[in-house]
Amino acid sequence: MKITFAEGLAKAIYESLAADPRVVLIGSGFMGLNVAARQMLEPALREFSDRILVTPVSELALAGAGIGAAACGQRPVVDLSTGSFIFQAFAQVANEAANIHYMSGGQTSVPVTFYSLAGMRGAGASQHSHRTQAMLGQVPGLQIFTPGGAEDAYGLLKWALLESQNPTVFISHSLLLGETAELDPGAPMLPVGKARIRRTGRDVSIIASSIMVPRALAAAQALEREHGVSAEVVDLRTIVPLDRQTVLQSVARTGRAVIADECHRSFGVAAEIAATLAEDGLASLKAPVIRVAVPDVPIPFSPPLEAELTVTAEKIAAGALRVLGR
Amino acid sequence: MKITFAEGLAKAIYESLAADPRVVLIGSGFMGLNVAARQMLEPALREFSDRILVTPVSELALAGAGIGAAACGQRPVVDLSTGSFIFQAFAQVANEAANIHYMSGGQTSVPVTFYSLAGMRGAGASQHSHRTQAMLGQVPGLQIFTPGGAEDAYGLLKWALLESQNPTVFISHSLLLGETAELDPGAPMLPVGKARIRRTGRDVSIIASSIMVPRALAAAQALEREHGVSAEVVDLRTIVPLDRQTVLQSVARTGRAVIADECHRSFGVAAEIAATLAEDGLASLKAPVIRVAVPDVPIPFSPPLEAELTVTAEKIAAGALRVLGR
Amino acid sequence: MPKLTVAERVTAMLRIRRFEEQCIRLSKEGQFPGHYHVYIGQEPTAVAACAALAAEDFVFSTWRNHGHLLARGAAADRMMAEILGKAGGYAGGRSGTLHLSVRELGVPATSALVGASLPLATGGALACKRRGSGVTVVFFGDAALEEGAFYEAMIIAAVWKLPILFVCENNSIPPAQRKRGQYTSSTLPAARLADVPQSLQIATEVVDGADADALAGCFERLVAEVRSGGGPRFVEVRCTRWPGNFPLWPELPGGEWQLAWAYGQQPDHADMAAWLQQSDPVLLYLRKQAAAGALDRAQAEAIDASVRAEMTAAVRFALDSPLPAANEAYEHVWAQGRQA
Amino acid sequence: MPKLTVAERVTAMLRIRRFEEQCIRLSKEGQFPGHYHVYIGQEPTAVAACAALAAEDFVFSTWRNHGHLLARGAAADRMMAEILGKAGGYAGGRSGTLHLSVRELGVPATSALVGASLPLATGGALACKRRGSGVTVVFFGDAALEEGAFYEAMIIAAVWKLPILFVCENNSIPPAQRKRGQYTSSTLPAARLADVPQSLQIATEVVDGADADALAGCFERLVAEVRSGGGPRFVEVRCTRWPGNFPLWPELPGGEWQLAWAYGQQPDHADMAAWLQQSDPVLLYLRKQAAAGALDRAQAEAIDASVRAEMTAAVRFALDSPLPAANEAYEHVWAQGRQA
Ligand SMILES: Cc1ncc(C[n+]2csc(CCOP(=O)(O)OP(=O)(O)O)c2C)c(N)n1
Ligand SMILES: Cc1ncc(C[n+]2csc(CCOP(=O)(O)OP(=O)(O)O)c2C)c(N)n1
Ligand SMILES: [Mg+2]
Ligand SMILES: [Mg+2]
Repeated sequence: MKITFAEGLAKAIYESLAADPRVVLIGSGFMGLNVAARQMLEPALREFSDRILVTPVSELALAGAGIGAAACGQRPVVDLSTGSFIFQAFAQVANEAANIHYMSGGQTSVPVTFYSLAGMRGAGASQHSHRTQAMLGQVPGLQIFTPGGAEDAYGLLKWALLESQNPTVFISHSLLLGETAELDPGAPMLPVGKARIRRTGRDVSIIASSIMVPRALAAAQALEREHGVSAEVVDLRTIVPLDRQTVLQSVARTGRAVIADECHRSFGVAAEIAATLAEDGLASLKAPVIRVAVPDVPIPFSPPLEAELTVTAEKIAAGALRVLGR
Repeated sequence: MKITFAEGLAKAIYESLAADPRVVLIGSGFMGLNVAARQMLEPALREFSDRILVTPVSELALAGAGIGAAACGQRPVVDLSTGSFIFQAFAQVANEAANIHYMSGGQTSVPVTFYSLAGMRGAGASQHSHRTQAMLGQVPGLQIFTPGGAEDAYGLLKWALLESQNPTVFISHSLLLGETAELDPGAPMLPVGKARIRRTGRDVSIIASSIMVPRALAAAQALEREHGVSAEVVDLRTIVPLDRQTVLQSVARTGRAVIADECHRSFGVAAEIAATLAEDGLASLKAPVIRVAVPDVPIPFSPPLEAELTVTAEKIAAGALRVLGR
Repeated sequence: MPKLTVAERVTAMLRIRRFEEQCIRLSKEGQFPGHYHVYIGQEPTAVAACAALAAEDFVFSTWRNHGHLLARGAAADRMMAEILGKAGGYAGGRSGTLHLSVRELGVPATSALVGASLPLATGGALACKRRGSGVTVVFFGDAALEEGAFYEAMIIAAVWKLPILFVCENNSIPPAQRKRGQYTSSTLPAARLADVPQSLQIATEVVDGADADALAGCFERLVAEVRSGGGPRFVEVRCTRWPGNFPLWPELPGGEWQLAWAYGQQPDHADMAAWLQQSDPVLLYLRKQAAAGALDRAQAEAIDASVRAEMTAAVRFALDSPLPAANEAYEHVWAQGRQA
Repeated sequence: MPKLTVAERVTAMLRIRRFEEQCIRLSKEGQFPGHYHVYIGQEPTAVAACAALAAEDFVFSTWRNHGHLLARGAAADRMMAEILGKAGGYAGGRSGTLHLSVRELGVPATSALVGASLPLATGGALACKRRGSGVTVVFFGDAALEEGAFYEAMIIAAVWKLPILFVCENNSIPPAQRKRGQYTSSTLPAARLADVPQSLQIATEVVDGADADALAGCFERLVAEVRSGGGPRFVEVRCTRWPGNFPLWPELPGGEWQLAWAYGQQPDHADMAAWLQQSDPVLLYLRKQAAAGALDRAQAEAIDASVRAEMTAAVRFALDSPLPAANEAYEHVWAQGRQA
């Protein structure tokens, strides 16, 4: 069965509410400004309205309420809406959710999910376009999920809501909502923490996550078609846990790595992957690693300016050609 | 003249207040719990009391007030106290201060300084020990200063208060307050954005910043003394701007790199340095890069547990021996 | 004595209304991407507030900033160019609609985050206090009272006795749902918004956002009080949400606004008719001035025609302005040299 | 009918006081590093609040948590071991004094950040509401009202009608500086702290933190109101700061507290003498009960002796408990399996 990313999210939310009475929705925005996608949530919002809380514009306390409720036996998901608004909630996310299990010596666990519709969405400009996965990666105790496909949107969100014992930041992306994938409802999900080889290849590994996944796949197709280059695409799926093994094995096979990342270039997810290769994969590298990431520039409003900074399939392909010395 | 790090800070604050009436202190904690160091601020606090604002415990609005005042012609420094409290102010620091100059198309600049007494200070435990330099490095538009010595504490803070046209997060460290250095008041400061070679060496480059600098130097001495290893120590001084050139040149000379970093290992400052080497220094590397950083674990209270996670001179030296294959 | 003549006030209000109509049109034509917010229905607030200000004063605003900027004297053409992401815009296209600012007019930084402008504005007021002159006005919506930033800003404004006027434009409840004495915004538990700043000992006032004259008087008085060192003030402007103000993309119910509606003609849109009758501040002001003999229909039409001409030219300028070159994306990340 | 007998209340209060004295002593001896905060002078608040609670209820606290935890029934020995960073502590030494928690007693997460416990506590109250029983109590200091988190938590508690009791222990102003009718904390501009939650339509109460009986009555009533679905309540407990409560490290002015001071003997420390006379809630309670014939000096001495014995044993346990092994640092970063 083919589903969209947005359908995957809605399905995960619906099924989680149905499966476990401890699942509570703090807010119900999830799909951002996408009117069509919002309608997919309607059945859940109607059927489980007693477990869906109307929220003031109080991100900090909403995050805290989710954490506290989780510490007291519930399984809340807090809709933090546009990814940039997580900064309003940062004190609770980074210094409460992440630490409680450890500080309590394992007494209390905090299975809360923060839903964050992050990313460069087109015209979000400087204040509505943040991708916080790398920053949050500096906070031990937080799981960070960055699905790049509809099946993982479904599987990872449902796992966070029903199975996880730890706080999770679920990084969604406006521009992924319409992406489709094949979903076999009966098949077991790839374990959380395992990267997905989306496409095998021999010449170069493209490492990607979130919105970078479809763009990396498009780049790989173009490379094949136009240059006869066989590119492997590794979809990290989760930033924490980070599946370094799969990345290292892929690069061990191909000898070359391009890292596609929608974070800003410096201190981004790509830096961590490149560092992993410099530490544990140096012998495999036949060429320098290349990061294809968003320059260290705030996101501008104007379409040609935003486009200039956007990591596209073309730029990823160009990076791949560069590591191949072409 | 020999000064301590704390004296350097106090001197910078005093001289800046004296030199420019636009310098305003929002809060006056700066030295944290260190009673002796606090006394060094007394002259400034007495003499310029009309420019020192008594603050409620409202980090978010205090940061915002500093930004707004800077946008309106003042040069404020906001004391955000213990490094972890910057999370309370994150929305203003990351999404206002950093973006205003860009969003306004260069109309408005925001010369505000946020003073953050960060780091593992001994018994700060999970909620009072944060080092945010790597996270903040994901926010283009913020300068991030991480002095590792008293002369740079003085020089960089004074430059931020008097010269900078951009918002700066000044990352101080409790355990550096007593460190001393030689200060030649007449000598020009090393330009902001330039790393400092604290010690030259032939066999391995140790890249460090903030509290890692004295520990890297101690490691280098021990390496020389006990193993006959000649280690070069690069003090980054500032994380943004990041002097990649000096790092690359040092590693080009030594062929080996150990990165000492008080950030958590994943997505830390060390990741960015290692990534830089993987991209632009691969040919120089005679051995894999090694990150000596704090494990991805919240900071525990108990002394032996905190010690287990602390990056010490011994661990840095061990890392250096490891890259040297010994 | 109000600072603006009747004709000036009408001009200022119509400039905003006609500007916003062009915005909606351009958005529907696909001339710019993304969502945006217009100021229709709240015009006299910005006009009254800005009329009470001096050049040295500072203004902070939100995503709903077009009206504030126009009232402050911003050029419609450069604003529209910015909204379209063009090189000729105030920020060369980097800002867009959400955080338009014009530093030379004392609007240095506009935030699109709920509540976030308030702390910034306390900094503006601190700068005024430091230099010994000037006041700061900050505009925000009723939802700001749901953000912690609001309270922290109130606290430091009160503790530091800052020269700041907090202007809450409360457009939250349609009149039909309003209960007497229980004017609450959707998700704030306060009975009256002004109760909240009052509890922090900030003097407050409530004014009808549909009454341009009352607004003018109110803002002149409050700004004067703040200017003379009286410390912070808070005013709740009770606006009635314009029927075209949808959460995502505004609409023009009943089409372009007609001056004739002020002079007896009816729109063929029920919601609009009710709003026009009871709440449209521009229309109510025109009627009142016509009745008082202060401005007749012909005079109003002349003003409207000139405003329309200004907006047509602004749109032309904006459409003609080139898109910025791609490499402009890298400019203005870092400030160089000294700020004026 | 108060839930605790006089002897039980005295025991509970003395347990806190004697525990904290040991803490101060151990810190001065260098038995544990870092700063810490004690609950001396506020004992009857925690005792009264916790006496009104049931096992299923939740309690959230701050850096000043020792008293709350002891009153809730935590074991002094495991608490002291935790404060010393020992393996036998509730968190195996990971937490230390600042964020002590005991989940089995319904104290799941304690935050050392000003204001941060309030949002967490609204979550506890939400959990109570979801399961249809229980209430949540959150303790915090007066500075919490300077953090945005406080206001946001109030708002959601009111909007969601949560079963939560907000307990502000206001210890900010020494009696000499108190003006009648103008009881303000240091940097909050409110005239009375309770004005603030009232403006958000949360029912408030003010109670004397030195009057153990008044506190007992107050908390029983408020907790019952919250439990029966009345929505959130806010209580300001007006405490007088104990002279040993310094911002960084507490001291014991006049040395260890003497039971004899309740029965006529004088300390040789002026600040302490004044505080004991007017504000020490333990001493005032003992005097009152002695006067009422409810508890005589001999009975009090017996209680004190047994409490001291408990604390001596707790200190012994804590000192004897080993430091955690270094590799314990890596345990409990991630929760595994299911939570009970
Ligand atoms: C911190 C933050 N949270 C959420 C949003 C999304 N948002 C944009 S406008 C808006 C509603 C604002 O309402 P109000 O303040 O009353 O202003 P109005 O638009 O009604 O003028 C919200 C929630 C935001 N911009 N910033
Ligand atoms: C967010 C944050 N800012 C600052 C601090 C530092 N701090 C610790 S205790 C304290 C004062 C708290 O006063 P109050 O809330 O009245 O509690 P009290 O200690 O008087 O009981 C401050 C500012 C902190 N812990 N958290
Ligand atoms: Mg509104
Ligand atoms: Mg207090």
